[in-house]
Amino acid sequence: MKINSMRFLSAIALALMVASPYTMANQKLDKMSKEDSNWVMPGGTYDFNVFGEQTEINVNNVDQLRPAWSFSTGVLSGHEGTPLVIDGMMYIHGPYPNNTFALDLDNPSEIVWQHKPKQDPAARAVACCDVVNRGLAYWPGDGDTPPLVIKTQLDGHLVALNAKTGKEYWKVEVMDISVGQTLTQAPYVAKDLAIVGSSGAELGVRGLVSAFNVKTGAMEWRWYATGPDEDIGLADNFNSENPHYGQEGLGQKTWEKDAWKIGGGTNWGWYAYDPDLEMFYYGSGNPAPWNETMRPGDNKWTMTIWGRDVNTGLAKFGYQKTPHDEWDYAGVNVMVLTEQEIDGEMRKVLTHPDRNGIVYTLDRETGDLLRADKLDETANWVKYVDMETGLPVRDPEYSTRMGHRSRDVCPSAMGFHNQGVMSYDPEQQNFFIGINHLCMDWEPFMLPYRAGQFFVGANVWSYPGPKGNREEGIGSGQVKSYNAKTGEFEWSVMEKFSVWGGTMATAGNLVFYGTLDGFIKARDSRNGELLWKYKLPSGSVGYPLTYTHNGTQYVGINYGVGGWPAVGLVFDLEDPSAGLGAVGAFKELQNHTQMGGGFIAFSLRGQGPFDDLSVGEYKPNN
Amino acid sequence: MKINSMRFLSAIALALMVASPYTMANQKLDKMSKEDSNWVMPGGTYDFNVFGEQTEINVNNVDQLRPAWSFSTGVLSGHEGTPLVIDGMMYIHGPYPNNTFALDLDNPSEIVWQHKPKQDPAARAVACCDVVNRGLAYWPGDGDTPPLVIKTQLDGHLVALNAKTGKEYWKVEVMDISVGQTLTQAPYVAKDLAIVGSSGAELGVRGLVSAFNVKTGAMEWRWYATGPDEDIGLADNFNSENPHYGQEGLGQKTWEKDAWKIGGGTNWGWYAYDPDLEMFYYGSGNPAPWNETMRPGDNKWTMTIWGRDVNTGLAKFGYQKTPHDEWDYAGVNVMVLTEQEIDGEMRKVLTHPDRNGIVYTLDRETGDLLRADKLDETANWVKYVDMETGLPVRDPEYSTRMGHRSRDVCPSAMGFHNQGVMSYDPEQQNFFIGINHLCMDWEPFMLPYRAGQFFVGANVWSYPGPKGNREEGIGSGQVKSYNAKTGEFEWSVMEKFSVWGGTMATAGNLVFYGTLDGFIKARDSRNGELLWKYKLPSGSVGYPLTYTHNGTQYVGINYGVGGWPAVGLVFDLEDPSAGLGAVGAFKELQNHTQMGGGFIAFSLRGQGPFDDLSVGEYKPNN
Amino acid sequence: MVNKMKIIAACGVMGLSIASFSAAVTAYDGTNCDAPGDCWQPKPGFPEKIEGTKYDPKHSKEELGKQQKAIQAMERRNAKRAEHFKKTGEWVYDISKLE
Amino acid sequence: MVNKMKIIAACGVMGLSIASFSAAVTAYDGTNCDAPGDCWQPKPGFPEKIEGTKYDPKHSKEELGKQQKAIQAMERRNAKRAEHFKKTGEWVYDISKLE
Ligand SMILES: O=C(O)c1cc(C(=O)O)c2c(n1)C(=O)C(=O)c1cc(C(=O)O)[nH]c1-2
Ligand SMILES: O=C(O)c1cc(C(=O)O)c2c(n1)C(=O)C(=O)c1cc(C(=O)O)[nH]c1-2
Ligand SMILES: [Ca+2]
Ligand SMILES: [Ca+2]
Repeated sequence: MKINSMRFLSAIALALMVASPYTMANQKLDKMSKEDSNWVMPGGTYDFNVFGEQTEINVNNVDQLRPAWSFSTGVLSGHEGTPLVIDGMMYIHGPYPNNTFALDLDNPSEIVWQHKPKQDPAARAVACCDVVNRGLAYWPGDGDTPPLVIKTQLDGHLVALNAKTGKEYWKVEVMDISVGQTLTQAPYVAKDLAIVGSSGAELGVRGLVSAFNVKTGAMEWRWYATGPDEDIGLADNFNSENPHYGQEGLGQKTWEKDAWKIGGGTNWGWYAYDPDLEMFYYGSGNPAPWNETMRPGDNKWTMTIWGRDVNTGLAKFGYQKTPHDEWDYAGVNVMVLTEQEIDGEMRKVLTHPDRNGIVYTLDRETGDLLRADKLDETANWVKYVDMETGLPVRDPEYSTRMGHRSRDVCPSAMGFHNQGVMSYDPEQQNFFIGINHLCMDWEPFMLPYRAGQFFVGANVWSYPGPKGNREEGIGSGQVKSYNAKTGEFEWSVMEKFSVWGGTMATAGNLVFYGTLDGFIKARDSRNGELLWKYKLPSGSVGYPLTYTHNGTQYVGINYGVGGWPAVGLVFDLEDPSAGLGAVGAFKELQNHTQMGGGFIAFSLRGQGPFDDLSVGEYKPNN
Repeated sequence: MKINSMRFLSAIALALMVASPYTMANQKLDKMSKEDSNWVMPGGTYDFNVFGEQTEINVNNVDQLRPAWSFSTGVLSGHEGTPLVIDGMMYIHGPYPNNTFALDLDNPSEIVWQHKPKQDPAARAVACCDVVNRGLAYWPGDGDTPPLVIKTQLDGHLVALNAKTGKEYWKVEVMDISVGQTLTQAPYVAKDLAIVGSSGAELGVRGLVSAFNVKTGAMEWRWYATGPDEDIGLADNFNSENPHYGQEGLGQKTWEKDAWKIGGGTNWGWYAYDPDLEMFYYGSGNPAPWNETMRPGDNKWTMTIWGRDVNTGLAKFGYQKTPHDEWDYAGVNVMVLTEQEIDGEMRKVLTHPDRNGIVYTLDRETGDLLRADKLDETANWVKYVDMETGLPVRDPEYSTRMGHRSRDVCPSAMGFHNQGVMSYDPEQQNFFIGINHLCMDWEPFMLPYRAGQFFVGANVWSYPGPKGNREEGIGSGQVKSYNAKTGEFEWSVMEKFSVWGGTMATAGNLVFYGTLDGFIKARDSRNGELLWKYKLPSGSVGYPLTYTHNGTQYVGINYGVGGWPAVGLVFDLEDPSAGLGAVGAFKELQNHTQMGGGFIAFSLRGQGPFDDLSVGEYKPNN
Repeated sequence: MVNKMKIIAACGVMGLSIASFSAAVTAYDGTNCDAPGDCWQPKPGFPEKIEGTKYDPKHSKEELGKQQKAIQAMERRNAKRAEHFKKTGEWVYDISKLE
Repeated sequence: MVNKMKIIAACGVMGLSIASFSAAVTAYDGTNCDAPGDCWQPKPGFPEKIEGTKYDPKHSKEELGKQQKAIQAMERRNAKRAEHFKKTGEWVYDISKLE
């Protein structure tokens, strides 16, 4: 562990040395993120509210929303995430082979630049859940280094492109597909760091998070989810405010022998950042293998909400939501940062709709657990979370074990919430949550670890939850409005299929989302009433964004069905337990939509750049 | 040739025997084709006018056209042709693997049925020009046999599906990929016959046209383009009205020895049918190989406009437009049937914008050549067509031969017009022609014939014609309005890229078409003025259709760039002479669009089935 | 009708061309009718028949026969399928199930 | 603050659970703290350590070491690239061109 310790020290040194330029670039991006014309990071802003302040499109006129223009990426498979919009340019990403396109919003019929990496196609074979990619990061540049668009490749590369030209600025190896490691995540920029996680827990990949200096491509720090504390990167005061979460030595102690080396805890979800605290937040994922009998112990620090110092990456707190996971309730879901008055006190909190069916609210400075509410009362593996201990109080009936087929476990392995984002209306102070209403049967089996091969050890059959129509295979989704202060769901509606991509809200009292069967919908965010929808070419596993360009507010969304729920469709599978149980759950999907891949921008009455009919026309030069 | 002669006799016998039910089904389809709610065959109607009588969408309001809904086929590559619309159902086809979808127009978010054939992927390797498919045929059913949707597969199968269920009704082998034969064509229904051609002249495939009995799947007749007269199917009075076109024995006499066996003349374009004359019309394609030195002679009957009796398939006339082709000016283009007053006389004519740069008008009863006008004056291989002899008067400067690189030959091998359709406004009596403005360099080489392998023997470099911008690789398209009575082009506009898919006109004085860079456009058909456009997800090589459903007029179009012009994009080629010369000509295309595949329906203000927001929603059963 | 007597005119052109063919290279325009519909004329310097010349591609007879073989085999299979269908009302594609 | 004294409460629960563990199968609820953050409890009938039991997957040591090797190799390569970049302003991905 020498390398890590050395890096640790140099990271701190560097952080201290170059503190002031860090802060400048940081502020620049933060400031840009607040402009209506930009969407500079996956969450829109550092607090990941996925919220547009615009009111041009609102409850009164949203029914006039029409496509303004569209762009196919030339690739099928799941198109997760949402593009970035910066200074009149849109940056569009896509699944493997992870092409990136820059479009001028004044004339999106010309591609300003495109980056089409050549990757080893073998990467596709080690991706667990379709060959998805969740998005891009942007670093605004300083005098010396140009603005950068930073991307991940499924084959494990992190690449920085010159945002003006699309030329590769630097390119580092983060993951190695030969040992089952991939990248599907959107990287994240805070200060002058590009932060990136890891994928592959279904292949026993030991999770880690790394930061690279945007200006040099040099790695600044790297911390793991499991193993020795020096690898995990615990600050001196780690969990000092909540010692009952556990502190030293647990990354090894809660595993049998070397099991932590192949113990998962990847992080392929989203990051949020608090520029004041200089802390960033994310969740580590499921322990490997899924077969719990093969890994006695709490399996720390998988399934953990992390609050880490951005400069060093060191963890100030870590709260493990699902110790010794038995259901693949990978804890990587989105963290939304807000201020809430909870029990009479204003707190800087993070709210996290976890895959395990519980939405958690933590004080994001201390890690204190403030709320833990079931996303749907049908979650049955857990009775409640003991707020004193922070521990879930389990219902042993829904536990899993070798030699046993557990039935009707809710949520299913896909979770009540998965990779989708969650939006927050700061005025209403409500969260809008796209939910999977899915339960499952689960039956573990034994298998040895072989680097680069699937290491799951469980058969799973997922299906719609009790409120859905299990026979027809529909009713597997919900959208809910959640109030973190009261723990109440202010409204809740059923959807035909899981709301996989998540929601985007606007000050027009609207909440937008895409559906797996290919609608983009707008609801009144105050009461859930459906106000508008449009039938996209293909199902959406992405989420909408909004931006204002030349005085017009646009709402846009990626379409292209895929991701875990659509692996049956993407890979043409039929056995209901195939695709780690997704095929059965979504067998109906193929009767509603087919693959596709692209982006559509909507505006009121479809107004847009081509209202000027001369835009994009051939101009004869004689 | 025994098989053919016997078949010939039995075909005639059968035609006489079952004449009356034939006529009934025939009339039914003809009648259906004239209803605004239907689009029952590629040309809309038997006369292939690609014309909508509707005026709801017209020059005054077309700027309010917006997408109503969309559907991705789940497949990339060129999406040629247009769907069928019949009794409230839309039937969507696609390129290899040639999936077919039935969508209920009341709720296109549910796929009523889908037919996804498993094909030998080797078929892709013998397709000359991307793995396209041009559409479906429909047979309306009688009491005994259900309505059928009839499709081709790239692997050479012709398949009839029950139109209500999508189940295979019969499935025959028409082509064999092991000898380079494929099918990309839309089959055609006339009477109770499914007529289908052949592809593969770039692999030396000897062209043929066949008819299958829709009720039994039995072959009724089959005729070749080359070889002995018994194979070609010449009626007794073949070319009796124009003996100077040639009559007996030429399918062998105009070839050296056995060269006719590998001599091309496939037909993969469109058919038109005159129910009164009971004659159908199509063109046979280029001779093989492209290297003219290797095939001395006129190479009959490649490059020929055929008028054949539908009952027997026997040819009443054949007019060879480009004897001894030296440029791949394959003659398969669309035939549009109209009545025109020419030289003071009303005639039943066919009008055919040929690849060789000339638009021909023939009397479709006699085959008499009535007009032959250059599609663009830049066509230079030919000075004019001698109206007495019917022969093109060549300019030897632009001829091609071994050991010589011919330069600046116009049109290029891709033709001034290729697989696109042509629309006709019967009120205005004008044709609307999408044109390729492309020229080329051409250099032949020798090669031996091997069944199943490419047999071209020429290197080609295509580029925009003299009116385009050759440096930037744009200005390779035109749209023109043509008056067959006067031979005048009433208006003409330039396009950035070839107008590959063709046009659709409506009585709203509109002409619609898709562009390779991904627009659907509407122009005032009286003067060419651009009135509306929308940026599709991907470039279009299909053409628009129009239909009225529940009182709303829709205009729809396939998108999904591909076909010959986009092989560079589809197969990621860079050498400008690759893709038989297309890569250089369309190198700019990739900076405007990427692959995709689907259909979009447009209506005024985007009104449509989902205006009722409950359509397609999950209905909880409690 | 416009087309009357065309054949005669064509023959006239033909006769003329034949005369000028070997006489003057410049007169070559690719067209020179031997008979109606048979008007091809070799380019100056190129043979009228390529067999035995340097342009002879020497195709193999076997290769040239392959297409017809393939087509005949398909026709036989299709005929069996259609026959079975007419008899039973059921379309069986797999020929081995019909034999 | 709400969270004060949690650790004490947690320990209380822990003590209680330990007592009931081997006594009654019905009392199993998966949680039984040995120490803060170390609360896993084997299921009734399942071992606390799987080594040597029928649940021992007997992973190969070599396989278990492969990930770290791969990561260290990438880190070395990346370090070289970044170093070269800092020196030259040019990013060279191909390590063989740096050695
Ligand atoms: O543990 C992992 O490393 C890992 C990676 C990924 C991924 O990278 O997409 C997913 C998951 N796990 C996973 O558990 C999961 O549910 C999932 C869903 C999806 C998706 O994009 O739909 N990816 C992933
Ligand atoms: O000679 C043939 O058999 C044959 C087949 C095809 C086809 O099936 O697509 C094309 C051509 N030729 C051809 O010459 C051509 O220009 C062409 C363009 C396209 C297209 O879809 O864009 N197909 C074909
Ligand atoms: Ca996982
Ligand atoms: Ca051809």
